[in-house]
Amino acid sequence: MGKPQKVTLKEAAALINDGDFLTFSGFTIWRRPMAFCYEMVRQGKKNLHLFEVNGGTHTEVLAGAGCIGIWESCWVGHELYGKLGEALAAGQIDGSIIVEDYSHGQAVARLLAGAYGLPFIPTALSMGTDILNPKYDNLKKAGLRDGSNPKIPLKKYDIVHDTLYDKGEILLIPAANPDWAVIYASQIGTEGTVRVFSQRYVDVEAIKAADKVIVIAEEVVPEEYIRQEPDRNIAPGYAVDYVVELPWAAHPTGSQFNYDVDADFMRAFYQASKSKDGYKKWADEWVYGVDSHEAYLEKLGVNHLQNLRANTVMGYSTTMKRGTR
Amino acid sequence: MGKPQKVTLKEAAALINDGDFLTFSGFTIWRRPMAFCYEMVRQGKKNLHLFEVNGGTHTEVLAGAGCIGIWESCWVGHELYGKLGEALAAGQIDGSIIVEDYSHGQAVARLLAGAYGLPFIPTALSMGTDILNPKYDNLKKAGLRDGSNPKIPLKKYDIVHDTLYDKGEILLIPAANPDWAVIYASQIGTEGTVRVFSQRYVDVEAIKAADKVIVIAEEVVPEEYIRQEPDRNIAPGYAVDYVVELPWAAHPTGSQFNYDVDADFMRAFYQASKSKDGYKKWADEWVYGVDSHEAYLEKLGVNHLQNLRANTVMGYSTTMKRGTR
Amino acid sequence: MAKNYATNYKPNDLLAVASAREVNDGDVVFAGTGLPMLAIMLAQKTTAPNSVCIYEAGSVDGRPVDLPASVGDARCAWQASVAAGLTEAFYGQLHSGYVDLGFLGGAEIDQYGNVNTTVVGDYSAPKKRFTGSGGNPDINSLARRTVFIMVQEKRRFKEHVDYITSPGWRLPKWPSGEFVHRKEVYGKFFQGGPSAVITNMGVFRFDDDGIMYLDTVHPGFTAEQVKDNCLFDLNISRCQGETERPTVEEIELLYNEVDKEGIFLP
Amino acid sequence: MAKNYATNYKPNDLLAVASAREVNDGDVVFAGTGLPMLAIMLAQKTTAPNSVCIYEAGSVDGRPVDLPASVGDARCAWQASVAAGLTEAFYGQLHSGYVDLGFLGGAEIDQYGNVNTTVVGDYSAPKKRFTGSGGNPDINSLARRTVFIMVQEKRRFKEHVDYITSPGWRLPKWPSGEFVHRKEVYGKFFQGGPSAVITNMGVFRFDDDGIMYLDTVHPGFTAEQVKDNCLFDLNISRCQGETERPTVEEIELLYNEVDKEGIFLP
Repeated sequence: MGKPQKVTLKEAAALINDGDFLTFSGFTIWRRPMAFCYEMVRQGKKNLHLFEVNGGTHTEVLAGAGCIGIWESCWVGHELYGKLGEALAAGQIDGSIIVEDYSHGQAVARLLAGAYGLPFIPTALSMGTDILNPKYDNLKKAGLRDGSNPKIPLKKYDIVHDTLYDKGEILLIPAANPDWAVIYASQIGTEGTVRVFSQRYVDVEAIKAADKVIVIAEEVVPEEYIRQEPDRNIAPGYAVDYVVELPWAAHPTGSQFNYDVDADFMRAFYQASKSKDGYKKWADEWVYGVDSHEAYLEKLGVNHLQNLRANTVMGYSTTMKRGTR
Repeated sequence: MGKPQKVTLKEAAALINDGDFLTFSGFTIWRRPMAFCYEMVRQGKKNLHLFEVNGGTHTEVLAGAGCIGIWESCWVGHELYGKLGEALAAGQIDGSIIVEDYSHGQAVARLLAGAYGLPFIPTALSMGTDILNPKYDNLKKAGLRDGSNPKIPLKKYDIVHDTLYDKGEILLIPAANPDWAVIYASQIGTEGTVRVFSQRYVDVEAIKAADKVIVIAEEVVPEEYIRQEPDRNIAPGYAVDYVVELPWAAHPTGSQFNYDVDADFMRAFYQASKSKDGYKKWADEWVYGVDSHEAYLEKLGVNHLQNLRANTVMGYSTTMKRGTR
Repeated sequence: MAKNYATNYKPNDLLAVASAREVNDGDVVFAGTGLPMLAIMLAQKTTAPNSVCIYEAGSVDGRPVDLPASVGDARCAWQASVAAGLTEAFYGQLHSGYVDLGFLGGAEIDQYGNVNTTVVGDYSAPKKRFTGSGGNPDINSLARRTVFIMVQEKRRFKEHVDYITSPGWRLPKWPSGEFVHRKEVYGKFFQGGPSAVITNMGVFRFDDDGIMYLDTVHPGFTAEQVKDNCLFDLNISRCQGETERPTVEEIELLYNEVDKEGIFLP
Repeated sequence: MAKNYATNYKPNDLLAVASAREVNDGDVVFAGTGLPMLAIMLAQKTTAPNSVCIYEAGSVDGRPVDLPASVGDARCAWQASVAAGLTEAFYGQLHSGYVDLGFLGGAEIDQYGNVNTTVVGDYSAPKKRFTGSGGNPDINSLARRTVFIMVQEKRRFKEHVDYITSPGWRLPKWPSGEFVHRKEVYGKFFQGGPSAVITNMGVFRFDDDGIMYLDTVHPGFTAEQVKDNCLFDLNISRCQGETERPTVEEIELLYNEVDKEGIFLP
């Protein structure tokens, strides 16, 4: 154990091998490590196995580029700014992506069990649904539940009878322990203590569950500062392996108290994601067409970004126009 | 659900019936609802069933007065200021208290499962110890694992084979869901949002696990204030049933950022707790001999309490003499 | 005082208002993005001032002054009682038993209240993929009551949904897949289930056998029209008449306070 | 530079110093109140500046400027990286697999490193009750190495402890109670186990069969004297000689920085 190593975005993305098992920070369209996902696309990663408590815009960027082999999750979309996960859906339909569906609460159980070093966690959430239909166990159908991949559980879930209080049947949900957690965070101390603002989502659990952790931080701050309120931090430095300091790294997703979701950018991406051609054109402009995060920001422009900047008291943009009024 | 009801200390303690199942906030000699325990002693509660992730000075006050029937926990003592839980030990030895031993981590699992509405949580902690020796299951020996008391699990624990990852045997630890959680907290909002400072111990879990919650708060603060940093709060108002506002209510235990542990008072209590006569004499002076919390504080005196007052930056007393130098 | 009913309102306005009326004062409500959010926020400003809202990203009893665009939004946590994460929302609140009411949406529903938000067609060779379950089935598992807010279209109200994403009143019990009553699946974890479905045409409830029936029909529609917009044989015999219209005050609150920027109600 | 060894020190000073030397730089250490706390804090000021300490009340990598009197003390959380609770300490850190080294105490120990902190005599009719397990067996379950700091008395070093509170190298496997190697009890959860016992007379380690032997003897004692202070037949054949003495610098750090108020070292 020790302090995390400072690396560049390109170096960080280069750590990921084709076929690696990943999870990400954030929630749908909030605090996603977008810059890192763009870089993985540029580096041409293939056959990634994702476990996501929920998916979002970053998932779609990876799916459109053909980076994803297996996606275990419960949801993908862009919230108000794009109803569906079109690229992921296309991958499921054409068979290029193996989708394993859980419910949101079951997916939380998977990561929580992984975080706590437990092989499973019980839950009564989403019993009696087709999520549990044995015919729909896609990893099993693909022959991947034979124990040869230690990251894929032998069963999608188990059902046991409660012997402690005789409460009847309950599910056991297997842990998820990805090779990598790629976390976008607002602040990291000089010795690696991590802080996010407002809701914590499942970032705490993702960091603990993964074998290795990369933090893409909006800013690096003095360690003494971040330790003055230790109840607000989500992980110590020894839980982090690599750090990239990169402002606006979550764009177009939002980051509480940093910047808001870029609705227009996201809507445009969603439209593009509806076809392979659309995606390619979009990626040629915004991913392949910019060779660094700095070039991407320059292309977005100062005034565009300033409009997204969070009000420091409210935690979100109070200047951008959101609706029709 | 709704906002908690404001009551007096006497009214709050009167809610507890003989035989009720209780748990408390705090950790060994920190943030214990001492004033409430004194009042339970004055009201002559009997046969209380306690689940405690760990015990402390409050446990000993109750044990010495003969209030405890069953104690499920892992540890009791006064840390540096009194090595053992003498009154509890005497009760176990003379058979007046049924003691059920768990490990600390197993006790956490019990409360965590209770908090999450799960019948059990798995753990690999403390396997292969005599805590699991079937001969030493004291509730079973007392015939109390027959299902007639829904608060007592049918088994002390279970052992299952992990079918999800084939990791071998693991324990299942039953939930604990006490009738009451009695929580000492530093702050409560006018609508019941609860805050503690520094370590949270298992206070979050205790509030969720219990059917009813009484909060003894050092101070009531404006709800708008406590909601300005919601990531620092441990429970919403609808999770709290009754509130007592009572400064110094944790004395002689400490409360971070309020006051430190009263070491001299605790040492004197520990000495007294070594015999029934000693306890009686002590209780005659400090419990039965004062008819209110205010009288108890007056008896302690201003300068004695001022010396315990926490430095507002450090969170503990920087004026009291602690060692020999 | 007689209520001052609005004469001019849009279908979504009535949906939001009718949904808000499902909230009892003091309810702990677990809501999703969009109309569910409008419904709970309107209820808090009208008949249920002591109700509180949990969002699955981890905010508990937030008091947004600006309408959140999603449940992960910073706006959800403004003046919240607790801001934590998903483990808190799903296990510390929902599985713990605090939630009285869940507000949910769906793409397809069947007569037992089973909802599909996953695929169209055979799951193993789908024609179309939706977003997936999200927290819908979880909230619907352990909230004491759930209300679904949906668009009424014939193809969405089916005898059997293509995929049971969210559990209604009659369900497959795995591993056998035998259809049984929800109580048999949830055993001692049973807390309740779907209590209402609110569409742009009417309000539906469930009888003791867990079968959907029409409770009230929205102004401008007939019970028969609603029945014609279901693929299953909808019971309209218990229809009590017309759904109560939105009041002028409710519409004003919706447009001037709840969604003052015109995000969900343009 | 030659080390400047102290000529005047107390038994507890050597205990603290010898224990501190068990910490590898970068170790994540889970420690209890008292000597374990002194040991990790001294190590951080000497040979293991990058080691960090977790206390079971929920502080992670605290940097106390005043010595905590217990692990629940506000002093533990000063300049901590994370301040949370017991679920974080036991599950988020320990069970999660972060902990390299546990520092523990005990009332009785046997030749396999099984430790008793619960009762004297038959558990069902005890002569004396100790504090109970606390986190001792948990830390000892899943830390990669554990070091016990104990008082050497003949009655405390037993062939079999009266009650196995904390798991050593040979253990009962329940429900049968058959004694097996620790690896068989912990299966794939096995991470390690007791690596040293440090008393006021010597430093003990465990051989491949999980049996305790004397590694070094403290200055002023002989291996035979240590053996005479055990009820079991202690293997002294592997004794490497004398335990390294405390240096003047270490003693000064202990008295002037770690425990400057004289709480554990009066």
